[in-house]
Amino acid sequence: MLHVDIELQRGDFRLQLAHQFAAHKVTAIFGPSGCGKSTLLRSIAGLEPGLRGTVCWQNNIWHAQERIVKTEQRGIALVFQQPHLFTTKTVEANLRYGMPRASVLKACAMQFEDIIELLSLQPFMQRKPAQLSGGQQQRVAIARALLSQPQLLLLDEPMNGLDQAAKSQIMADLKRIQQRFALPILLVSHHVDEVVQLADEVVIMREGKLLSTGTLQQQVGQLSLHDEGPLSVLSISPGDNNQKDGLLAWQLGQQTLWLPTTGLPANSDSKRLLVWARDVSLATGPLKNTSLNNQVRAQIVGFERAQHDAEMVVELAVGEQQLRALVTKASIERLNLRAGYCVYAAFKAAALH
Amino acid sequence: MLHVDIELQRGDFRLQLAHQFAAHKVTAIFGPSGCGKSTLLRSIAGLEPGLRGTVCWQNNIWHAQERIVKTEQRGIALVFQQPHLFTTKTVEANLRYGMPRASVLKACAMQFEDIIELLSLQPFMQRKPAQLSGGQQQRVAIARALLSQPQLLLLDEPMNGLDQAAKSQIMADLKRIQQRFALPILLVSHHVDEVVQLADEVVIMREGKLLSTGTLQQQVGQLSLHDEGPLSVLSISPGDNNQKDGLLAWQLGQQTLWLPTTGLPANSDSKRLLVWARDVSLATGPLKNTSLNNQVRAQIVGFERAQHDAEMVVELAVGEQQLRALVTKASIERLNLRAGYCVYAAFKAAALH
Amino acid sequence: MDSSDWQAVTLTLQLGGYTTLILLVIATPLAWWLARQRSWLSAPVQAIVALPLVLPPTVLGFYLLIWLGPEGFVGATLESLGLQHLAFSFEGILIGSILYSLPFAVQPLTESFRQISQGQLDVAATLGAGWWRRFWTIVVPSCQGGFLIAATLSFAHTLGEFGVILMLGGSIPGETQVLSVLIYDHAEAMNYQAAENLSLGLLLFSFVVLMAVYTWQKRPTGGARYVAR
Amino acid sequence: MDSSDWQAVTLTLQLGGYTTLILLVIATPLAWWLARQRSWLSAPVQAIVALPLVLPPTVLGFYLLIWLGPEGFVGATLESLGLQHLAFSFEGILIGSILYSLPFAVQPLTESFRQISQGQLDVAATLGAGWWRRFWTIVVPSCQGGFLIAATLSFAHTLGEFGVILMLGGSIPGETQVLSVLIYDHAEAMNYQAAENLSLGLLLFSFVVLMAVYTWQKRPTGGARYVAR
Amino acid sequence: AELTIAAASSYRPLLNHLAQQFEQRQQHQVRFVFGSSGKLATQIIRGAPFDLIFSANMAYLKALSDNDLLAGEVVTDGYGQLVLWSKSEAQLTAETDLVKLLQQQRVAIAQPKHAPFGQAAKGYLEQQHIYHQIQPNLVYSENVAQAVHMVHSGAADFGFVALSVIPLEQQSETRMYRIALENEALLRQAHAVLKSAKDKNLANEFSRFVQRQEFDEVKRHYGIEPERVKN
Ligand SMILES: Nc1ncnc2c1ncn2[C@@H]1O[C@H](COP(=O)(O)OP(=O)(O)OP(=O)(O)O)[C@@H](O)[C@H]1O
Ligand SMILES: Nc1ncnc2c1ncn2[C@@H]1O[C@H](COP(=O)(O)OP(=O)(O)OP(=O)(O)O)[C@@H](O)[C@H]1O
Ligand code: MOO
Ligand SMILES: [Mg+2]
Ligand SMILES: [Mg+2]
Repeated sequence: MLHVDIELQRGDFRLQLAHQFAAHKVTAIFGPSGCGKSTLLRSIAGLEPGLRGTVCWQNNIWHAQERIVKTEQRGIALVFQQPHLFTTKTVEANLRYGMPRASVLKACAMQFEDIIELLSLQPFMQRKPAQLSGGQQQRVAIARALLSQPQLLLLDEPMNGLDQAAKSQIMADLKRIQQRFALPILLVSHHVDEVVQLADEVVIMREGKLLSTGTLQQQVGQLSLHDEGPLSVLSISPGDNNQKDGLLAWQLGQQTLWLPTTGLPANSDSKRLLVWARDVSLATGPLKNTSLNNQVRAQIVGFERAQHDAEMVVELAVGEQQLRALVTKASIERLNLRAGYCVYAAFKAAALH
Repeated sequence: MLHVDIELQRGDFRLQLAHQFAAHKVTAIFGPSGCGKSTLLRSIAGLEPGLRGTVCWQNNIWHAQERIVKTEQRGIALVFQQPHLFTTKTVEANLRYGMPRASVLKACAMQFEDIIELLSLQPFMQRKPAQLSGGQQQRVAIARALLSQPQLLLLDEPMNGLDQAAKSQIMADLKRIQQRFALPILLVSHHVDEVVQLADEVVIMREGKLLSTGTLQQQVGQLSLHDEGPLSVLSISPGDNNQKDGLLAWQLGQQTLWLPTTGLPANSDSKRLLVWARDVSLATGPLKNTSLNNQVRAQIVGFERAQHDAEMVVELAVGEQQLRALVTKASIERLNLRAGYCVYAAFKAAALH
Repeated sequence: MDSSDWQAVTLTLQLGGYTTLILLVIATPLAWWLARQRSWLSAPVQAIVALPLVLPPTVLGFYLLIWLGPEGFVGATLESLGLQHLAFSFEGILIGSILYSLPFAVQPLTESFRQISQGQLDVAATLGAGWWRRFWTIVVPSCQGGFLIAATLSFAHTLGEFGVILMLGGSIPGETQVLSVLIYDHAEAMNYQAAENLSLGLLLFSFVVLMAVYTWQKRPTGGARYVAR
Repeated sequence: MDSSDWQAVTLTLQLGGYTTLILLVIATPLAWWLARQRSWLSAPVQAIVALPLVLPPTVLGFYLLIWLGPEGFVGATLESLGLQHLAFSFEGILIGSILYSLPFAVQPLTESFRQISQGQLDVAATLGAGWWRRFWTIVVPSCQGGFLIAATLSFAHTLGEFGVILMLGGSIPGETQVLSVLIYDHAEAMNYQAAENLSLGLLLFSFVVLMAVYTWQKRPTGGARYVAR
Repeated sequence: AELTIAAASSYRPLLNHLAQQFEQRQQHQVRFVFGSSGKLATQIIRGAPFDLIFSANMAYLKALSDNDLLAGEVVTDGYGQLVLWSKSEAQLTAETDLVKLLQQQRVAIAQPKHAPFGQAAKGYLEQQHIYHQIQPNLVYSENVAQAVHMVHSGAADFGFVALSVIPLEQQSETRMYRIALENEALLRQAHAVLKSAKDKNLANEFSRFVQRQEFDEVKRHYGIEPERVKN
């Protein structure tokens, strides 16, 4: 549990926020460029001189008026916005820099070989950072942070400069590692997909202040304000474990969804389903003869303005949960959709986490 | 017209490619981390010592055995993977560094105030780079490059570290500027959405070599190999300019699509419609009572394996054009979809450019 | 202070100023070459530049006197060209000072040039800046500290040095008699008061100059501290 | 070379070695403070460090002689503690050399420390490296060049300097008569051949040492050239 | 035992010779610290561990005596010989017109402010009323030894130097002109035993040793005239 109540002035810019970050979870920090995300992470790491207020980590005071624990004693790792590799050292020396002694390492969360493998660093071990491409440097920075076996991991736009394949791979493994060791992570990211895939909690910042905080589900509306458009996150639980044609049955309240199986550990936990509103279509009755095989009954709760004037966001209730659909006003008229009516919502899930 | 036929050795890595880049167009350079994208841009810029081969720009030899034109005389601008701002200068001095003399500037493509405005740099003009956030630095780097009024713009992952809103805004304006002045751009990006939005041509690289090249439409299949899944790009032309409820009619071959109006200049050129295969659903007949109002008649051409075993990519012909749909095998069985059959494909467009 | 003292002061300032100026002009390209070219020659050149330091100044002065004098290689050549040889002349002590302070200018500059951000230089080139403009706008401001050290060390060392100058210059009032020689003469003559007065003046003046230079340098250059974000 | 020459050689190497070593130890924290703290004291301290340079060495030696001698502040204090005063002793000329070469160690190090990547230091701290570890693993390798310049300039300057040493040490064979003083003495005695032999030996030795140091430094540190990508 | 002797540079050749004799006969070590008289005096005042001082300048000996640092009498060894030394053959005589000779030439002289031979030379030129004509040609050195270097290097054409510091093999009469001074006392060469001497007996012994009659010829040989020279 990380408790932060800080204030910091840099020229005109003022960071001022109080928040209790959840232990053992991934908290995404989201906000426009220049709103103070990096400064927040650096403050937590103890790298911002002139910080006022308190930072507490699991009953240890890290920063208070009378007492400041040094960065190196906080047991954290921070992946900075730039890789900042040690230029005079080889990649291997960079990676080993933060690693505990071998005797301690045995029992550690992240094993050297696994991390090298995960980030595909094998071919570069003896190179100097200057001989790596941008993405390769970024991967070394991530690996270096993980290998220091932090109690708390701070990631500042860690996936910048990575290609999509590497990114997916790393995010999946990061999630796996995070869950296995209940590692608390603060993740700064501009990409909703990264946030959705990794985060449990979301903190949204604006101009150095907290705008809102909450679980991913609660915050989905806020994330929607960003350009990729409105979206919803549905909680689903494993069904009766019927597998058919490579599809797995999941329960969304009373209704059943068939989703492609995933590599995610098939434990009995419920999962999150990310659905972009633009991917949801509405029909007044169940559609036949279509490949849309996930159609759920839903009730129209209300309407919201969408970014484009010709469209509306339709708010739907599916059991207890909220689903958003982006449809044109023309369709609303044509289908005569009104609050309270029941409709069939068809969608393809964008991502299952 | 940029003609490149080069060879460069760096340790084990060998860049070796020959290609003729289209003049007046945006060419995206796409490929996994470490495949040599940055090295290619740097070679074109004349920043890689030891380069062999030829680089020609509109009948001027920039690099050949007997003759090397200096970087500063090539009239290019390169946005590097890191902002590399001039640390001792203010933001304003950074921006003005590459600008032509005021007298010349009048007639120039990019006006100082416009670019400041576009990248929202007004508040930072008198700051030093060290006092900017990562995203702000990146924006300064982009502005600085644009203001040098290049004949050829080389962008190396320029949108890294930018938030979604800024990114969309900048990309749209970049596209506008590009089209107005027929500015040739080489764009390195890991993001399919950036490529699709900006690029006319796509060059795909693998381990220092060309994997394939072609127009965006031709290359869409290749881009698909990346994680975000298969997609298609449809060319559409303006319809009879009927506007209804904020929707605009477009011709896709013989058929009509209704799409939300956009801020794009409504000239008579045809536009590109980006459709992710996972957003396309197929039905054996036209669907009624649904908000899916763009349903086009299409003929099944063939099937392709998809990333997930439970799914297939269905290749469709819509008039002359190709459309891809990602559906489950179960649906294919249920609907009895076979090559040659006619179906109705319903989709929401992801983006219109 | 009498008029010969004032003459010495002027001469000293001239010598210090010219030496520093010429050293910067010579040392800059040399340091650039040393910093940026990986030639097998770099190490020997760097070593040779530092060599004049290891000789006792009067001995160095003696050898210079021989070479620059009428019978020496340099002096004889000059005379055969109808010019003056360089012993006992301002030009001569200038050459001596330059040679003797060369490493103090070359070494800090070399190191400074090594630290330059190649990224910024590359960007500047793509923005159309040619070599000269890159040098003045990127290299000079980034290496401000290196230039300053080179200049202040050279200047201070030239003010204080007298062994080479005394031998090579012959301490001719108004021509080669610099302040350090004058102070030395006073001290040697057990004229402690005069020596002390001049020394104090020299110290005070140097302190003011150095203070000014270092204070000016302290102007924040952007707070390296925060680039890390 | 006779035995007194050898004595001088040993003494010189000792003096040069100790001076360089002690200078690095003193200059490092001082330079760190100067580079990283923005105090109003920095400029005056930096100026004061450079001041010994502007005095003629013998005059500086004269003042040191007064302070370190039996009647001087330092010497008298030492004697009142039952110790020896420092004039005409090895310890004395060591102090003189240190003081006189201080700016050559402090200034390049200060500049070197200013150039350190704060980003790398911050990363190292987050990886659990305390001050010492950061210093040895990040600062020292990045400032290798600065340390090298500091060391070579100090060493070379100590080898060649003799004004301070002559005055303060009295050129006593085996105790304070270093090589530069000996060479000076030989030259003074018009023993040109001996002076030349010793000079050549000193030059050769210094050249070899400096060459070795600079060659070692030349080992590629990663080719700053390519960081730009 | 060991003697540490501080001596002016003009004493160097003579003392080296005498010390050799002394060492052979007495089995004692003698080591020298040569320097300018002023520097040596300063060092002695500040506690330099010297046993004897040989000085070419009485003023410094007086300063030492005023500071109560001398253990005994000041002993005169003789008188230095000022010569005008040329870098090439010159056939100098008393009739030579110095002004004409030194025209357009560089003339090295030890700094008159503190070096006795320099003082003597300056005095001589003034007394001949040619100082003003010659002054622009003068270049100054730290001491007579350096003045010799300047001539030796070829950079200076002439030098007013002490006979004692000219290398014996170059003391050809064709290259030098002995200058007869009005007041030889100016170049009085003298020594004294210091209070700081560790072994006063030994120091006194050396003092007596150099006063022996048998060394008069040696002194003269090395450029120090034990007797007043009568012209
Ligand atoms: N010395 C300074 N003077 C004035 N403003 C400063 C200074 N240092 C930082 N700032 C401002 O502080 C704000 C927060 O910076 P920070 O790096 O935390 O932003 P961020 O949220 O990480 O942005 P990005 O997403 O672009 O990385 C920025 O608006 C920046 O301009
Ligand atoms: N000196 C060197 N020795 C060996 N390999 C090198 C050297 N310099 C660069 N490389 C390799 O060259 C390849 C191309 O690098 P480049 O920076 O062009 O990649 P990129 O395509 O831009 O990657 P990214 O998307 O990660 O920025 C990389 O695999 C890199 O490891
Ligand atoms: O006693 Mo000297 O050698 O004229 O300075
Ligand atoms: Mg940031
Ligand atoms: Mg790259």
